[in-house]
Amino acid sequence: MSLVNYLVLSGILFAIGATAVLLRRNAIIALLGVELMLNASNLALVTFSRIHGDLTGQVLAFFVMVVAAAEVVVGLAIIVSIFRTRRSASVDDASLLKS
Amino acid sequence: MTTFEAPTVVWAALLPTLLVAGGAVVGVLIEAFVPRGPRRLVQVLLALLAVVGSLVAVVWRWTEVTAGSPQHVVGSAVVEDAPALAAQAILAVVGFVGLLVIADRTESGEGAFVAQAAARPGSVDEADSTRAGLVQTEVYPLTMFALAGMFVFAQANDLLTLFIALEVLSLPLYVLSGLARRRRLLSQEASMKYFLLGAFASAFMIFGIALLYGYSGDITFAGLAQAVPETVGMDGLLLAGSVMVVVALLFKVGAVPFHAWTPDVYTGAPTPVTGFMAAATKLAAFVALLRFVYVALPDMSWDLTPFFWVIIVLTMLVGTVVGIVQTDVKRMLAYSSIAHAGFVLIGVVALEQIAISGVLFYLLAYGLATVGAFALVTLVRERDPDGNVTGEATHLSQWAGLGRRNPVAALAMTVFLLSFAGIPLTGGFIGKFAVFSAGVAGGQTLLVVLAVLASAATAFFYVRLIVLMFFTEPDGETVAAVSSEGLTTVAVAVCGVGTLLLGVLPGPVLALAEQGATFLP
Amino acid sequence: MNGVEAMAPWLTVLIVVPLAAAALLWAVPPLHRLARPYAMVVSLVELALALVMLTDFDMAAAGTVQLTETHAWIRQLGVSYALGVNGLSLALILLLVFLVPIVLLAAWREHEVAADGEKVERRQAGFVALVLALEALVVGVFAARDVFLFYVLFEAMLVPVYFLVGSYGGPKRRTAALKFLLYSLVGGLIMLAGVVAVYLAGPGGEQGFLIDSLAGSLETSVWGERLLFLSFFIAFAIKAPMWPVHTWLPDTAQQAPPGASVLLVGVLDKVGTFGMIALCLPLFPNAVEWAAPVVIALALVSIVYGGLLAVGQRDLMRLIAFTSVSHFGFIVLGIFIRDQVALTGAMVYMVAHGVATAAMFLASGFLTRRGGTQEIPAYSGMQKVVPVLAGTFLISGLALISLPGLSGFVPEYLVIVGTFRVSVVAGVVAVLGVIVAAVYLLLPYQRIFTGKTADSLTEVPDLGVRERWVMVPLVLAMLALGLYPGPVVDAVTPVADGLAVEQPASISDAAEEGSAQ
Amino acid sequence: MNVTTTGTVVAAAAAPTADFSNDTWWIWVIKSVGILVFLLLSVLVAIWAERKVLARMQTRPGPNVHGPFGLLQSLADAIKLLLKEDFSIKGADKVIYVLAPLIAVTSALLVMAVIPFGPEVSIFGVVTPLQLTDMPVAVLYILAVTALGVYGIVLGGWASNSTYPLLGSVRSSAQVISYELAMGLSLVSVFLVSGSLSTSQIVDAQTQLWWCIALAPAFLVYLVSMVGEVNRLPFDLPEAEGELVAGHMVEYTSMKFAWFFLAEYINMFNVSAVATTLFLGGWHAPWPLTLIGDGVLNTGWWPLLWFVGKVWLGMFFMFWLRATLLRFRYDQFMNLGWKILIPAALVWLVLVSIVQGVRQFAEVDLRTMLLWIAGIFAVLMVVMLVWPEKKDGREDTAEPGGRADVPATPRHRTDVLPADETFDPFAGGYPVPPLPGQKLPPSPRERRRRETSAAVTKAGTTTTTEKEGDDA
Amino acid sequence: MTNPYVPLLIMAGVAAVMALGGIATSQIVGPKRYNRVKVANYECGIDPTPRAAHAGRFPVKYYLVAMTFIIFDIEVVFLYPWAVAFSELAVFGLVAMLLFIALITVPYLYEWRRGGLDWD
Repeated sequence: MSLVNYLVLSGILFAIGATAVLLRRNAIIALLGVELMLNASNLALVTFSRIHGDLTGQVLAFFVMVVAAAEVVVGLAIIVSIFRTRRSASVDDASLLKS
Repeated sequence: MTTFEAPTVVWAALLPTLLVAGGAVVGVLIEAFVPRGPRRLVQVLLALLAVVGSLVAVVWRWTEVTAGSPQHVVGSAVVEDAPALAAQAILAVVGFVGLLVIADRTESGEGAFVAQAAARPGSVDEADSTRAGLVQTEVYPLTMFALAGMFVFAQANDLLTLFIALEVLSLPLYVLSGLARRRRLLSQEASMKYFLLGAFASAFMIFGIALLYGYSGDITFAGLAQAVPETVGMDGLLLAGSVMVVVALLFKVGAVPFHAWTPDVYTGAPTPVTGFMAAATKLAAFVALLRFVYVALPDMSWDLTPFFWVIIVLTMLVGTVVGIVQTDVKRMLAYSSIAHAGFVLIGVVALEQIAISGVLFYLLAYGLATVGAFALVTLVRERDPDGNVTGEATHLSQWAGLGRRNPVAALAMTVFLLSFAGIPLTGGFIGKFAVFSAGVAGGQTLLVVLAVLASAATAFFYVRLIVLMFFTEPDGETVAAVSSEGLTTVAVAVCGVGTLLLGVLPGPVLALAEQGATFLP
Repeated sequence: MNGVEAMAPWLTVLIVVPLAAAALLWAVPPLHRLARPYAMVVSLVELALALVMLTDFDMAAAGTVQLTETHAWIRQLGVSYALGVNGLSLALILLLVFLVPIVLLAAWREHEVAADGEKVERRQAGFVALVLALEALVVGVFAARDVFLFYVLFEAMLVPVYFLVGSYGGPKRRTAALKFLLYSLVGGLIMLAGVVAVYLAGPGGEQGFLIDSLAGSLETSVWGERLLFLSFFIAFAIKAPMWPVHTWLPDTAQQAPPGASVLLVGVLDKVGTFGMIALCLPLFPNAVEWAAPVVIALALVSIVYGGLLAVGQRDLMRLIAFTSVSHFGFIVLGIFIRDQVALTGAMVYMVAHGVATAAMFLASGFLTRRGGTQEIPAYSGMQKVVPVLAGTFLISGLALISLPGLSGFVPEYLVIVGTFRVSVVAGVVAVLGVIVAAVYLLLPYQRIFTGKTADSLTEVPDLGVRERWVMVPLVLAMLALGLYPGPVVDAVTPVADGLAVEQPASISDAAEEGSAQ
Repeated sequence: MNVTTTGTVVAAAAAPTADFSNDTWWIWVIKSVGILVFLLLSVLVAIWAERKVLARMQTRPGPNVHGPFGLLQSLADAIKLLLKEDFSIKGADKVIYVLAPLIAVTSALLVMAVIPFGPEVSIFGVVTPLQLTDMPVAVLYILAVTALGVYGIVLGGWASNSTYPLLGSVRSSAQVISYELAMGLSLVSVFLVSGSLSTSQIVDAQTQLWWCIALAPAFLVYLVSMVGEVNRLPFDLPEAEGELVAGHMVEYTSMKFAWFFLAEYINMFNVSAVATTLFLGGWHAPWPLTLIGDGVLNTGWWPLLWFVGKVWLGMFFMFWLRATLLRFRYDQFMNLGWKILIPAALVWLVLVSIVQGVRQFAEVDLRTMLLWIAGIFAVLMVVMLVWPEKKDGREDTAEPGGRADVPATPRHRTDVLPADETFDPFAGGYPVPPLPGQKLPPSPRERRRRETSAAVTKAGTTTTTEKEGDDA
Repeated sequence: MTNPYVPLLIMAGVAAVMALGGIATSQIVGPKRYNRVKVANYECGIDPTPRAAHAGRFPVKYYLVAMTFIIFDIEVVFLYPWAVAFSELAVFGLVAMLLFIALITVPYLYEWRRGGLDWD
């Protein structure tokens, strides 16, 4: 199986994630979309790492995981705190700032 | 099979960053072990000390670097060169004043931050904790972490460090945005929007990094630059990758069309945080952007220039046009910051070495004025019918007649606004001048002309606020300028004097900035 | 620099004294009660200093830049703190320091009512402080020998004017101040682009902004020079209100307090024409040549259009503002017709118009203070009630429309003679402007001062002692300039000679002709 | 594809020692099916054994009807489950509802794939290790697959769209992830000393010394967290029948339920097998036996016996625990995981790494080092002995900084309320227990009783006179 | 050397077939009798709580546990490769990892002291 297929897959996943962030109105889903994007990047990194035959890409992927984890933690904290107030995680409901 | 070689770490060169980051870590421990009573005092002292210490360290490193040569610090991940140190120095200054404003509780005895962030807005819990006088002292370590991230962001020399630093500076800011004492819902909403869009942007960055790594097989800027002329046939990868990384940086900078968060977050976040964030993040992001474009992509300029052109024109246009119709001070300043981003970007596309010093100077002037302006916003408060001082009076009309009631505050605000507008004898003017002249030197004359027109238009909304403050009768006694505990006063004074000094005697600072006008690849 | 070093830094002293005085006044509240005498003393000291400086100035070499001071300011940007005066700038500086005490005296009794929340003393102190600050900045502009410094001061002087208009003006002062500021800012920022480009096109270095090092050494394409010229010219055209960018002036003049109007129209707007002479002509000679026809056309339009609009004004201050548009048309015409005589005329015109228009504004200010309105139809038959005021008004007006023997005549004559030597058509149109001038001045005089006195105005007093003392120096100056313009003409002729080298016609003949009449 | 070709330091150092080069596809199938059959049979036996062991420990007979010693009891149960109606409830999210038990059981079954059952043997003439497969990240694979198993539980609870299962699954996932941390940390020291994540190499590294002895603290942490991982008593909170009926399995019947049930028991085997592999020397024969015949018992099919024996030892340990211990309260349980096991594992890890570092990178004699360690340890113990005990766990409770003088709203918050506020035993109309810092008011009944008893004693001395008086 | 993941796939296939087969068998051999109560949620005889999964509220502690877990799990992820490559990374690796552990301990202590690990 050609390694390019992995790249295509990662591109598709990234696009799906981006679409989810942009189109889905639920903050949790948007967060998941971001995570999908990050993991798509991981896939691309690991594939490139294999193509180039060095470890840098894998190391990068490790760091991306860390960042993804940190983002989830911070993001969930923020979303949960909003959810507890509003009983809704919809991005559209959060519209006080629309001018 | 490769054998592992430990990278050489120049600890002395890391000292500024380590001081700030260490301050943050100690801050967390203080949060855990120091009893609540003296906690705030200890935190404030620690934070200020750490920032001052790092400033001293930066100065020391500056003398070393300008005397000797710039160097790579941790392998080739982090670089210590003059622009990085200059940026760190500015960050330390801005961070110091920012912290002063953050720490101030004003005469009303309550800071800008929520008593207990975990409490649900409007709940009994919240009322209890507010009444009990609790304070969320986590603000200080968080600010320090953000500052540490910015320190590294300015000296990141490979894509990984760039990404990590981006996250280290962003994540605390997401949280800080949600900690406003008043208008909690707005604040939380700002925090969420900032987070979602910020995470989106960083996902873009990492995918871009993946593509660039795939293109060059290297993640250092120098390696990338080397690979650009050598590699054949994967230009799509390179172009897409670099655009994605640049987009993420532009997001931090607040350039259109990646600006959507700016007005909301500036409005919703606690005002001291807004000031700090606006000034410091922009600086760090611009230095990183400059380094990325100048060091990693020097051969890409032809491909990227049209992209930057569109961004710059849009940024200036949106910043000015939308800014004109704003009725809220914080929103207005947000759009002004967007417009300023457009101006500074001209320095980025100039691709001239003098642009680096110009951008640094511009951002120093802008940073001082921004922190000062937002510091003043924290002081202008509403009053309820009983005469109690409540939240900030951010509607423009509420600022009417401030010049009568509080001439000093109004005058300081005027200085900052004039600096934003680029009126001579303020720092903003010299900054604009430096950046625009770099732009003309880099052959971007048309952009500079557009920028000049745009800054004339932005002047309109600054001047309008001045008109309101000085030439309009105040309506009733619903607005009052509270006096600070002293910290904000100091901050405003520092910013004001700094802004004027930069305008009248910019020579020494420009000389320093010029020493730092070359990036080490 | 080709100038002569001064014995003492007179120009810096002239800038620092009022600026420091203003800062002191702002910073020391106890001084507020004494603001008016304090400022008067300062302005008189300033006048004295200027006169002392005059002794240091070598009139024989009025064409060269003298009393120079040069210090590096922002080395990195090639900016220097360079001051120096030639005959023209000296004349304008003297005009300014001469007018400031008069303005202060004229405004002695103004601003005695403050809005709520503000003390009267503070308000008055603010006024005089702003006037002093403005004085310092304008002296600086006239003396600047560095493009950057010129630009900085050019922009900075907006701020005090803005506050003068915005805080002390009429009911619509806010809009007027905003309009003024925005027009000036737009012009200034366009100029900024030019300033940047000039440096890059010039020789560069640590003194790359000096006018003298830039003049003749710009390396640009033909179109580059034209664009640079335009960026400067637009700013100056806005400042010296030329049609079609004059629209801010009537509004501002209408709303500004008379004292501010005097400084604004009498001196400040001269910065525009001064800039054309001091920057555009030496820096972009080819572009000036290229643009001259269009500029002359615009100047002619200004002359006629300003005059015609002035005729139709109901508001006295607007009327004067429109006359100024017309007069500035003459000045610009003189500058761009590329004739030595006309250029000399334009320079003298700047001084003469400054005095005359100041007198006109102040007289009108006294009148409107008595009548409580600026509407011309509200007045009639005032001559019987306030004869002295009517007299000064008439004298100022006649000086303004260039009656022989008064200040306006010589320069206008010189400009028209010079114009005719170059272009008959332009000369004819200019003469047309002179005729219109008679209408726009005599008509309001007739309406206001002749006929039956309005009932409400029969009791108003004539000019008081203070007000007479305001008018006396002005009337004397107008007479002096009309009867003995020699010194001023001598001062500026070498400057004009230096700028218009390709026209070897004898300027002194024309000047003598003018002074003889 | 060779993993080591990636040119990595890590992969090369950690390559498995077991040699699978002879394997063919049918060997794989045989091994796979063998493992599955082994697991299924073991579960049947384990269920019977558990009931029997429990019964013995509680001095009752246990299953004894079906077959000899009731051996066929579990088989009967299995057939019964198979024949029950398999319905899904109305509100369920159908796909996930069915998927959940499948995930649970599949991931449970897959763990054993990388566990070495023994050294190389000959199957139908092919020399191959008694292990399906191995890779440089085998233990990571185990952790990954077990983590996948949590999805079975969570999704099962969620898809049922019912209260008890949802609560059970949330609890269960919280529990599993909490204990997974301690478990993961305890394993690091094993990798550190073995220098590999490959199971075969870890087993190989224990030829001389079993890690349960060398790394005893880590082994202890692992033992505790392993019980937590598989939701067994005393940590069976997710399916605490008294509170949650049966946790995530409430809404499952027939085979779907059977798979969940099976997965649990297989997981028990899995964790025992992992403990065996990582700590108990894997298939190595225990000490005295290794002396027999120059280690002949460590070759051929013999090790399978030791391996199975050790796994059953682990199983018995868990039966024993179930018979002995009571269920933890949830907060106790969480405290144990977060505040004891994780720090203990961390401290142990740091110690091991330092010792290992000193041994490898510095020229220090092992004896002196051990002496040093002992000294430091002793000092630490003394310090801990002298350290004053904290009176109250909550730091916010009685701190002077908070403005305790400000009256709070009438709601009980320990960090806001002053500690000595009077306790209202009927706040909100219900009888409530006292919060920390509050004291129960003296019971009225108690007082009455005291009075009565006082009266009685008094009566002992004075009644007569009173009576006399009354009578009088 | 063959790919070590192929046997895994085979085993996963066999296991999945077995699991699916079990459910299929019970579908075939089991009885089918509809009963309205049988397919309702189990709620101890009370009417089922509506929408347990969608609007249900959980103690915020569960989120806290999840978040803390993520942080420590990442720590573990970093520890594994380090442990394996311990001797190659030598002193540098040891010092770096001790620093890393120390830095992770700081928030852990913070959370502990601020009550983040208490469950009540």
